[in-house]
Amino acid sequence: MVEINLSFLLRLLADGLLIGFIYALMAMGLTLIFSVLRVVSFAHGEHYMIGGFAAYYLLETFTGLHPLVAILLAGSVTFAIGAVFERIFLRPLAEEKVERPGEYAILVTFGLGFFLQYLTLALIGPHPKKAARYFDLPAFELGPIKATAATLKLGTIPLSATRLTAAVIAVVLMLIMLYLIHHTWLGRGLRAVSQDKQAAAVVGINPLRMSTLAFGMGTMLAGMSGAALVPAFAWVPAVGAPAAVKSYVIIVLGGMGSIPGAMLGGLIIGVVEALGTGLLPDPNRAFAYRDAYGMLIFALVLLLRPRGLFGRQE
Amino acid sequence: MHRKQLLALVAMAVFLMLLAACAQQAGTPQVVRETVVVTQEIEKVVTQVVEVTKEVERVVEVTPVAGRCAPTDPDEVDKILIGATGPLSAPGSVVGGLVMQWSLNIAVKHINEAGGVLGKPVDLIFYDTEGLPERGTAVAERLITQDCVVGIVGEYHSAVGLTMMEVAHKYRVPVVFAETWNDKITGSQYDEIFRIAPTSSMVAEADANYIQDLGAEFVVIVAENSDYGVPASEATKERLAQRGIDSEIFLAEIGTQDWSPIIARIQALDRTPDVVLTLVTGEASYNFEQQAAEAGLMPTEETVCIANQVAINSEEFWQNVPDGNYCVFRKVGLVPALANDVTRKFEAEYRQQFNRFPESYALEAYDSLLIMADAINRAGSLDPDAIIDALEETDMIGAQGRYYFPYGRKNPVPPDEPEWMWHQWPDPAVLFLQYFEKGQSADEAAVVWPEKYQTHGTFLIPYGTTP
Amino acid sequence: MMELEVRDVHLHFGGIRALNGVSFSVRGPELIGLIGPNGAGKTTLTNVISGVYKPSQGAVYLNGERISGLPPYQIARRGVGRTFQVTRAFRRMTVLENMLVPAMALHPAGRRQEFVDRAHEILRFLTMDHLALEYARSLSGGQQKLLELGRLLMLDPDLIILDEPFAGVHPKLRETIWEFITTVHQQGKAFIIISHDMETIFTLSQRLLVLNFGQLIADGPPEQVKDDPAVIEAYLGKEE
Amino acid sequence: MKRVDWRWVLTGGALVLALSAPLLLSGYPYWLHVAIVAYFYAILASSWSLLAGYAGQFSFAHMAFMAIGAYGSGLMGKYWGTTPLTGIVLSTLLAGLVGLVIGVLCLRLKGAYLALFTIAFSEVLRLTLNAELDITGGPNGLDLAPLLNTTSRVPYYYLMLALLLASLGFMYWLAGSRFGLFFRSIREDEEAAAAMGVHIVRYKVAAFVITAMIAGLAGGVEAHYIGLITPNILILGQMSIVIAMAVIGGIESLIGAAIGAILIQFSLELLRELGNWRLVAFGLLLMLTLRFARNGLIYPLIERLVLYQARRAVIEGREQKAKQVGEGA
Repeated sequence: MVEINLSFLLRLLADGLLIGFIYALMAMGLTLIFSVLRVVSFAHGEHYMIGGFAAYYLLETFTGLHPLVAILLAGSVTFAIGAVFERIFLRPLAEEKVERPGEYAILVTFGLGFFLQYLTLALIGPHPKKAARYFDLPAFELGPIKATAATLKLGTIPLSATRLTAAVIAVVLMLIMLYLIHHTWLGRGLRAVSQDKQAAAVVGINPLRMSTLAFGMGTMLAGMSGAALVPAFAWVPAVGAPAAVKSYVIIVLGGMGSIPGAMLGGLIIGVVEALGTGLLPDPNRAFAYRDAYGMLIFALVLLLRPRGLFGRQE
Repeated sequence: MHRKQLLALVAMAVFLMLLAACAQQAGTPQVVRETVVVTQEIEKVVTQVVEVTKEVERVVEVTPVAGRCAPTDPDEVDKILIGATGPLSAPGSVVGGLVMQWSLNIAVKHINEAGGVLGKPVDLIFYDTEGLPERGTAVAERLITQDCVVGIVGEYHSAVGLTMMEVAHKYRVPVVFAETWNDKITGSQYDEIFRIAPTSSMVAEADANYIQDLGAEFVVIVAENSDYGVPASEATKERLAQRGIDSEIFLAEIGTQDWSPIIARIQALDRTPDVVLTLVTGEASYNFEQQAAEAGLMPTEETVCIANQVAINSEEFWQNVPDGNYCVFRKVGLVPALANDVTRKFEAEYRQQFNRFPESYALEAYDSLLIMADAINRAGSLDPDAIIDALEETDMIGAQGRYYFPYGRKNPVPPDEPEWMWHQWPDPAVLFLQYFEKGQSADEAAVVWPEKYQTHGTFLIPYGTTP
Repeated sequence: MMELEVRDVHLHFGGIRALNGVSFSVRGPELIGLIGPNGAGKTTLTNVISGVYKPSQGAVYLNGERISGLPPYQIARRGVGRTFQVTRAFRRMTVLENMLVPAMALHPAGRRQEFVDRAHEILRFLTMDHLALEYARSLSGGQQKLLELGRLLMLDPDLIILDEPFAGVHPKLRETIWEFITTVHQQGKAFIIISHDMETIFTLSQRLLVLNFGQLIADGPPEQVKDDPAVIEAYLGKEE
Repeated sequence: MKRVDWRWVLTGGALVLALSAPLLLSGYPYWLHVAIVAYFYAILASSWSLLAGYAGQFSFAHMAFMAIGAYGSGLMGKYWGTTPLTGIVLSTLLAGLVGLVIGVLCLRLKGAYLALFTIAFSEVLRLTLNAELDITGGPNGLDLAPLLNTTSRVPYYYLMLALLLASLGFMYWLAGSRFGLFFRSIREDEEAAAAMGVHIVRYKVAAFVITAMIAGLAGGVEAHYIGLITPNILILGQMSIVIAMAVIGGIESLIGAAIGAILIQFSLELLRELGNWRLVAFGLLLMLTLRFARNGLIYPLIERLVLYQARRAVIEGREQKAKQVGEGA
């Protein structure tokens, strides 16, 4: 039987936070897309998946390529995919030429996800791939803190190097995004369009270009989180689906279109899952229901406070 | 939240509780009994309608006459059609299906190079079963009644095999199952059903024996909640108990990525497991093993890592589980030492084509077709009974060794043997191999069980040592 | 005879006081104009009467029955019909279907054929009978406005609230709408018409309500309201 | 001159074909099976198009209702020893009840929110069916007794066909009745519909309950026909296939969705050899249809052949037909 003591709780907490940062990065892309296009992309998981594979194959083909470069390149790949898709399939939305835009967007992005997943499966097959660890930790021992190449051990709490890396990358990218959005012309443009298209157009911002950019950046973030995680998880074409579902939960929890919301939501979901899985008495059920914990929170949020923690009143 | 919504939620909860309660004390509630009365009337009508349609069918003869369309006389055909199935798309295990398809194609190549069957080329029709039982029914139906195959081989998922077997039984078409472990499959004792894969019981037995030989006292079994993981974990737990070894099962959703919470749980148990047994397939197993290694759960001095059998793909394994050195893994099939010409021929071809180490189910798939072809040859006819007789008398060397089916129609399963021994190859070799050098290939790995095949004279190369 | 009474209605969104103690009553087939500068709360008041918003304080009574707090469809069935600032025809339904909705909602037991005939009658009156089977989205903006009016008639309300019926319509159509209002009014229906178009509203309506900052600052016949200092102030600002 | 009325020619032809299929496919029980499954999907697709296309509720929980019908009947049979028919009847009601709850919970959710909520619902259901092994049989699936005591497919074929026609008939009647009218008015503009006296809540929920019951019924029958049901039927991929069928057929046309489903089911079967490539093509087709043919690929044909003609007839002033179009279209 599991005896619940502080170190165990701390460990669950640490695990939750670590994975939470990674969730948050993905959700951030989704929420960015929503804030500008008012669209939930149901292909988000597939961009994440493709980002991972892109990074993997880049590192395979160009040995000695720096991981961070690979991540950036992977990001630009998914950016391209996203931008092109937006241009072809979501443009009528931005131009407000579609009846019931919400539903159209759901279905068409859904179709994209379906298409991309099976395309990857058909092209590269089902065998799991995984990139080598990006950065080895320097081995050292400092009282309770121990580090090997793979793991950083804080007392009884082991933290995986690959995840630490991914989490750090996630935090950095999120900070960059926040800077972009709050301190550059691009960010101003995006925010303007997300608040009021017409007004933005009047002050000389091209809403169409902004939509393309926003969608591209959203998919880019998904791709980059995939690229950041490909050393942490065995990568297969179906890898995206669960991750995507997580980010839906997160953006609803944090409030659709709210970037701080996405970050906080990610952390909350990460922790809730860890605690739920860690603390539910029956070990079998505890783990089998893992994805359900997020779902339940999600359902409750939708019912009790549809605009989430930070969402603005629609 | 609206009052309506609250009410709805409450209503729902109450209803579910009622349902649960009724389910518990399997008594029939009033409402059901009433409906029964009504529906019984309707049912009478329905059955009559069915009778009528049957009558109509008899008149117009729409019912397929015995459905099975394969001719019995080999001279009527210019090639021998054999059906095969396996999962090629989700929710099935695509890896498994793909590998089996590859191996079966190699088998076809080899058979035809050797002059085919009854002097005619063999042609294989492979269908995707998606790991869905209902697809199993449909696909078997299609193979038998449309494509007119004389026999069926392969399949990976037990849940699918269980439905296919009924169809094959209905149309009397022989099947040699390659990688379906569920006891019930040969346990059905159908004339048509043969199996060369080990049954879950056999594998569980082997696992338990090895773990006993390791002298373990407490075992943690990590399993996926699938048609493979659940029965396997329970069978193993039971057998461990018989040997006085405690064990705890942790079930996880199939395809799980992040295992950290469950690993935390295992490490928070009041005793450290001597062995962690991984009954998780595909990429999920790699995720678990690597994350367990990073968390210092296994492999360690205290805890033996028994990885899933997919670890035999050394390249893939080291890529996905870089810190998995000293992990033991099960191999169903031959020790390199016992490899025969057939094995070498197949392995050579397989590696050269796909540059992977052939998994157990690769060899099984390959052999399943060889066995079917051999039986048809000996039967000298395509008549199902003749083929089934021939199969029962099988005695041939395949990639996994000598095949034979001790119990069947002529020689029924004795009471002291489990009924799944019917048409079951009794000695698929279940071995345990261990990596002891990072990046080493599966054939360099040490054989640690059973004792007679040990390459390093030990049940376990201790963590961190080199033999 | 229809009697609507708005009794001391307040409506607050968070801190904003959209309506601040509005009271007035409509007795019988009056033709009332509701005016006031932007953001005075005209549309909000409409929404309170038609049940979209529930007043934070005060109440609305229809023929003595308290209707504030009832869901919109209940209020509509009790005989209060309204249009919206922007035309909201059911775009992907035919004109005929648009007309049938209120009728069938109102009389669950009624015979479809009667409604169809009635709809055609009304459409003829609106001179758009030939469009009966076109999809609403294929109509011009003006025609959609007319369709909304027609839909209202199918609901057969005692009180009709029109939100900016003359906003951005060309003179020809404006006449049609004008004629519509007067004719329907003569048939004994009460109107509350929101409009920015002073000239029209002063000539059209028999009684004017003037809202400013959520308060009713004037209520009376146009000529009297015209030179009410409060009103002038509201529109032209205070002169020192 | 009297022009041929294609409507009757078409429906007549289709009916004759459907009814004689067992004869044409005699000796091809496999294709008969495919046809049965195709009808099953046709029921799902068309009922989903009633919910999504007519009432504008983009629910992803349709397969969940189907599964409730199937599992409900299976479990009742397992624990209460009910006969399949009893089970199906009861579990159809159960599906309706759950539909009621979901409908009420979804009252205030629109667009993406509704989609996400319903996805969450069916995912949780799938996880539960998987996890509660000892009750549901978990991933091994649940065995169900056969509905009819016959080894032949023919009776099942006619049963499923009857079910399809019945539900189509019922849904068309519904679409022509005040229900259909209000469904669409709600889809178009809830607020305006309310202002026209439409009881939004009632009709929204009604849409959920009715379609849930149809899905549940189909699920029950299908499960008893196959004889086994697994939680895998609930994976998002399965739902997306139903949606794609409806979209490609014509999301706002019941018959369009049904025909789309049948055609797609058959083509997916014929192209099975292509493995995953057929799904790639399928996904692409879905996207292109959405982008360039919002009314789907099948419905426009029907419209050209049938409705257009009817419209002309009406414009020539045949009041009678006016109603059929007013209802049917």
